[in-house]
Amino acid sequence: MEFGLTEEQVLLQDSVGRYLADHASLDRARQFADGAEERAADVCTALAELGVSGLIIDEAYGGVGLKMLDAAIVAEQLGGNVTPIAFAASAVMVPLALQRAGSEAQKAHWLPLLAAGEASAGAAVSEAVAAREDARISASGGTLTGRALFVLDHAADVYLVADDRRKMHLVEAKARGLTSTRLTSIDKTRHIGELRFEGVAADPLPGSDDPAVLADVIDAGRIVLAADTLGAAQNMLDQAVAYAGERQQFGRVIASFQAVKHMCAEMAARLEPCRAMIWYAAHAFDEVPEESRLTACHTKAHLGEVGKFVAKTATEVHGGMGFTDLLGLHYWFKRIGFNRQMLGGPELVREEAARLQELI
Amino acid sequence: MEFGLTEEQVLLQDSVGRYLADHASLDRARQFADGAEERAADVCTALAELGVSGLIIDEAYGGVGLKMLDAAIVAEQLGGNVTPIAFAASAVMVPLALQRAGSEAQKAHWLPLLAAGEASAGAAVSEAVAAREDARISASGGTLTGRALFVLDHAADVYLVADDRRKMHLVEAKARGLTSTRLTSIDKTRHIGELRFEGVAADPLPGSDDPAVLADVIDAGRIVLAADTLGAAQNMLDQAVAYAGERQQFGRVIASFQAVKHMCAEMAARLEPCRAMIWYAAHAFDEVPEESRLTACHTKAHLGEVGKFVAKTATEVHGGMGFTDLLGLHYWFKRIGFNRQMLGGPELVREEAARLQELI
Amino acid sequence: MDLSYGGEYEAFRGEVRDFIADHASQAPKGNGMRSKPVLDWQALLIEKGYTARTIPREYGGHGAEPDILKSRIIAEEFANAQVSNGLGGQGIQMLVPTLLEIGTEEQKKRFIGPTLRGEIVWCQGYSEPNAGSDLASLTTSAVLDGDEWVVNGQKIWTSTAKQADWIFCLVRTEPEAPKHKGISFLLFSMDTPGIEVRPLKTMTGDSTFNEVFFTDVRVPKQQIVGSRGEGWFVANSILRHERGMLGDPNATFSRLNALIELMQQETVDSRRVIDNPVFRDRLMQIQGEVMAMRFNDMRILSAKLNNKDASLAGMIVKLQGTELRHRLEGLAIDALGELGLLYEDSPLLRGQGAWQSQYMFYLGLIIGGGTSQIQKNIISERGLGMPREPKPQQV
Amino acid sequence: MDLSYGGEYEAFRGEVRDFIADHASQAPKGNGMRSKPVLDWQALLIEKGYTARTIPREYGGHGAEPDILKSRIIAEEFANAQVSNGLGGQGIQMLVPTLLEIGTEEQKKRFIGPTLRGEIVWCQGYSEPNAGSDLASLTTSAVLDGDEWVVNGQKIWTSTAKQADWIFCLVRTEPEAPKHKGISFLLFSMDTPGIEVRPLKTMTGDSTFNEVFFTDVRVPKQQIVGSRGEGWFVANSILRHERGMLGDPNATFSRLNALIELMQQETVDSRRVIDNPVFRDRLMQIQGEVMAMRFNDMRILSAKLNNKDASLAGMIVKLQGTELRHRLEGLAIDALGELGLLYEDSPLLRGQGAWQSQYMFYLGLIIGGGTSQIQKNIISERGLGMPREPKPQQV
Repeated sequence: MEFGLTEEQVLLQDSVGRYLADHASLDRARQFADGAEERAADVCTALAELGVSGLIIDEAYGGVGLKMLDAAIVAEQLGGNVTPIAFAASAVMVPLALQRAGSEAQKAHWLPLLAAGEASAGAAVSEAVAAREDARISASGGTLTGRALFVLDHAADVYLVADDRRKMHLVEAKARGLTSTRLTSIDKTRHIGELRFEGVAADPLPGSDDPAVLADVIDAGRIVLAADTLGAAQNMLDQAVAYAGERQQFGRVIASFQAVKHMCAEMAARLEPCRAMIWYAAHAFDEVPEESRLTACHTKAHLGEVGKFVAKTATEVHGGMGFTDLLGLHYWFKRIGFNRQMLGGPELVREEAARLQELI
Repeated sequence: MEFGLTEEQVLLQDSVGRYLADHASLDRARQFADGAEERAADVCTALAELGVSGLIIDEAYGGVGLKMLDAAIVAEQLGGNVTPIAFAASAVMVPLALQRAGSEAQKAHWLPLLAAGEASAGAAVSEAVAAREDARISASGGTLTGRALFVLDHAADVYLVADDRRKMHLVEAKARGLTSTRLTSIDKTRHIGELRFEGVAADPLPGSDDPAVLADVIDAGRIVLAADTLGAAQNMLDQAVAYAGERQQFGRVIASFQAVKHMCAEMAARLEPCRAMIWYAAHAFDEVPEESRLTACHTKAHLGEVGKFVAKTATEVHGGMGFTDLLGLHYWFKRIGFNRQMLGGPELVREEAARLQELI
Repeated sequence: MDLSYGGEYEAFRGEVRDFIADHASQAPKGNGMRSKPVLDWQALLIEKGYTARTIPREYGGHGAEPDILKSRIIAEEFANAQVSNGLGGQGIQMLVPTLLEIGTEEQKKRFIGPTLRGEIVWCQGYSEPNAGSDLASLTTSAVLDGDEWVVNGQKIWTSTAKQADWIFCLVRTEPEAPKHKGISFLLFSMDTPGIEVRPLKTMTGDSTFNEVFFTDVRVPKQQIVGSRGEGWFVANSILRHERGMLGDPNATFSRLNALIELMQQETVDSRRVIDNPVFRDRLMQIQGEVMAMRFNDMRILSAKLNNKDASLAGMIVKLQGTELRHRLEGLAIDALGELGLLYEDSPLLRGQGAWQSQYMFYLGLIIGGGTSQIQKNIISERGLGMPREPKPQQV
Repeated sequence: MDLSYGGEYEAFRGEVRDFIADHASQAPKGNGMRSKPVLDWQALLIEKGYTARTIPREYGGHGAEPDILKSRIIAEEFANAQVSNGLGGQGIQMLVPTLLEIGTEEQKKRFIGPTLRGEIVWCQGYSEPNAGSDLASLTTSAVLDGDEWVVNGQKIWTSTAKQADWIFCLVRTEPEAPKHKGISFLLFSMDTPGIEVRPLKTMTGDSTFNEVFFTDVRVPKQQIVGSRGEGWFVANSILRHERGMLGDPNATFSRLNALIELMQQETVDSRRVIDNPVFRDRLMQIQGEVMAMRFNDMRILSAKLNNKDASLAGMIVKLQGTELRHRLEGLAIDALGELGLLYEDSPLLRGQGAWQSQYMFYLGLIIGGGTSQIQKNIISERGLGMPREPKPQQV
């Protein structure tokens, strides 16, 4: 028995973490955000070389062939470094959908491009999470019509689009009749957007007649967003402890005040079990199907709540400096806020958890 | 403008408070609880002499003719001293019902007895708050049949009983066909119970065809229970501050530890606005009808939440001693718990608040 | 309990309403400074006694007797009508009362009138990067050199520094004295050579605040308020006043109503958000707390009026009010789902993005103006009489 | 990630199951001590290695090699089958490991066997009325008089003091030494003259605990464990072990399932409580937290097994686990409405009143075994490396 990471996983964690610390620190995220860049090409290329973009793609298609726990480990690093890169949809949800439900032609075309970091993919699935009355996609005669909101990893080359019967399609960004609009969010390190379809030719995923595939894709996205929050919140806590150890007020470091110590202790106490939860949820996704969906829901909701608490509390520990742009602490704050709401906020996801257990 | 108590009200507060401190302290409550006494006759008599039992009864019927704010002031004192006396139903809800909806004969018979403390009254209205499937009272041909649960100020001489059409009746404890059972609760300072009616002759309140009267009676009870919580929670906070100022650990009084100070500060910060809220809710009950019901709901719910927080936190400040029976702190803890649940817990009452505003 | 303001006051309320009805069209919109409509409106309000009401006429005010209820009525009526009730800012709210209390006659004559009329705009130089909660440890120095103070150091959290003509500033003049007794309160022009203002961007993305750097800034000796070394006491009495204003329950009440409207309008899965019982329950919890804070506010007003003690009720307002407001804005974000993430100029943005920006801004206010930790120290020590933390042993 | 225990262990699990299936009928019900079925069952479990597993045979144990997974499997299987896994109590859980580590050979021989077999029942004398969080300031004294210690003072929170044959007790033997260095660890019979036990009633109404008073209690000199003045270090290593057991997520998981059942059964206003979305959402929140704590527990087990560091994961269990359990019991009370108030032998009582008694008992556990405040000190200092509070200046 080993509840934890393998040596290979620790290596993956370290190699991604080291690259990000050295080459994609806060300054790079800031530059991306301020310039409203579409794509941090340098970061994408380097991470592709480390295997990040092809992480869960089969080796046959140029990927590394790893699993959800590996994706969660990487997501944690990305969240911890507020890395400006498309990952949840581009490297996890869309490859997963293709591998589970794509035709051989779809896989052969897109997976190698995604694995190599030569193309990126977005996920337009929010209607399946929570429908907005003016956003609905209908499929008819090989084309899509309607509107998709809150597309994850927007500004992509290809989109995975779920229609109103929970069937999935691929649509290229350059397709005729497709209009794409950026939706600026608080989190400037990842893009979301809106897609409008006017009879756009779409390529359906043949295996997606089974609605469980879309549910799996959403579960995977939720685990990855939750893992991103784990990394971001851990980083905020670490920053808070470090800052409190340096900042002097009233003639002593503020880390020696019981109030500050207890704020940090509460953060640690709530955050530490989240690490085991992420590990288990990711592991269950691949290995314990009967627990997978419920665990994914609870993990998404619980990390949303703990993340919110840590984001606020760590900012408070930093005092006024936490509120400024100088330290950039708010990049983590906003990243956690983004992860909380995307693919379903805590209340919504908990309702799903209750439904899964037939408590509703 | 004067948002606060009049000189007369301060006098009332002081005289009741002084009597309770001198003659009905914790020891008396303990004795009552341990002996499972039906009635603390000494306390009842003395408080009747101070006008407590006839507080809101018209002078014409032997009462003092005061209003809900005065009742709230007294309730606060009773909660603060965990006084073992029937008040919410006996001195407020039932006299109010009689005065608003009773016949002249009913008033002339019962009000002077209640005012003098020679009779006590219970309220069987929980079905109108939240119905339990096996508890329902139906009226037919001048008799009542069915079952009432959670009767407030049980072990009374007369009961106010609301039937399933929200009409109210008086039933004497000694009526034929009435069975009465004590329901032991965590709070041993006040009695609740169950009544079973098998064709019991009842005396309907003629004015209670208007269902607003029952709603007013419940509002009044809620304000009084909330005021009781205010007094109990304030007392717990005061005890916590005093205890922390005496208790030494690690070579200093624990009141000098920031963690303990902040626990007390949080209690004070949440509790202090509750005082103004109680005053306003009680005042609005008599004087601002358009705000009365919503304010009563929110006051009941909010005091329930703040009370729960203070009860837990003040116990924690006391350390192990708070958990023992030695200091008797748990009498206040349980009193607050009782007030929270009776006549509707916070969630239920907030739902009513939403309904009142047509948000449901 | 008497919640009426009484006949005299209701008559006064009528006058105010009439004035507003007659003159609202002249009132400036927005927060501009120094424009002619703004200055004219300010002059009219002073004349009528609707601003600078109790400041003596000789210093440019209206010269009325203090009357808390009349002040409250004026505030209420202008707020209800959404008409500007005159210029605010730290000069008018903080410096003028200070000068009235301890300024020299010459300082009063020179500064109060122009400040009230909007001719001099002030900024405040208190906080420093290393003196936040522990303000008394500030290190910006002022050394007397002939007839001038020479100021060096840095301030932070200075709002309106870009617009201000003058600054009132805490500086250390007695480096040998105990830290609370070495501080003085100086006034000087922002045009003095050696001052650099750098905008300070915050997490909201705005730059409401600035950093201000002083390099050999020379200030005439007599531009000190109070005596040398008294600056801490001068500043502190007013700080308390400022803290009372943070977390105003009436502003929160307006936001609550906007939130209720929002939750009735937005739909998710074809259901109005307000019809989601979990969000509705959170809304009702917040409504109850807002109600409690509004009644608490009435109690404080009444206590002031009737010289009763409600000091604890006042002490908790900043702590409770800012946390409550932060939670309220946070509920809106949650209730909006993914829509709640949108910001700045995004399409589909709700409420101009204010739910997010206020959520963050109120986190800033939980920290600023005395952090929640400092507030709890104050409540426990001054409100509950608990002992101060023992001083640490020197290591 | 490998959650299987592996073939060897699954075989072992099979053995345990078989044993239980074959012998469960002999297992005693309830918590009785000293009855023949209890002692026989204990003897059988020791023989099979299902209790006292790793304690050497020469001291009365089973003498197996330590194996965390086997211990876990035994615990799991006996718990699942709801069959007694042998005697517990502070003698077996706390004293025996202490004696094994630092007892003299004679002490080991004399006490361990009878304790394991249930022939000697122990109680623990640590806390005092004025030494709770600050246990090291205890004042119960033991003065050497010839060949005997003379013990005077008072202990509190002593469970099973009425039933116990012996006590292991911390006493101050070196009044001149620094407070942590003046304490010794004594063993003595509860029959010794001068001991009075008074039941200590708690808020739950039960008297699980006692106060124990010592008046000139004479204890043979050699009944000390470790050296004079070493008692603090003897006791402290075991205390940490005890704290880890409070807040066990598996017990909370069972309670959660009972709560789900309760909420499906109870109705208010003709609606099942589980159909109230506000209560259901609170239930789901708690379920998520229980899940996180269970996974955390698996991580701790695995870390022990593989010699990895998960010390922070372990350090937070008591704080989080007791608070979570308290909130869980509190939800049941709220969900029951007025029914949730009923207690003791009341008609209509749900769950034998356990929702209320556990709600209170877990508040006691939040306080006991190191209050939440002390836990947070430990987490911040040992877990996060933050500095200790500076010592106060002597006044």
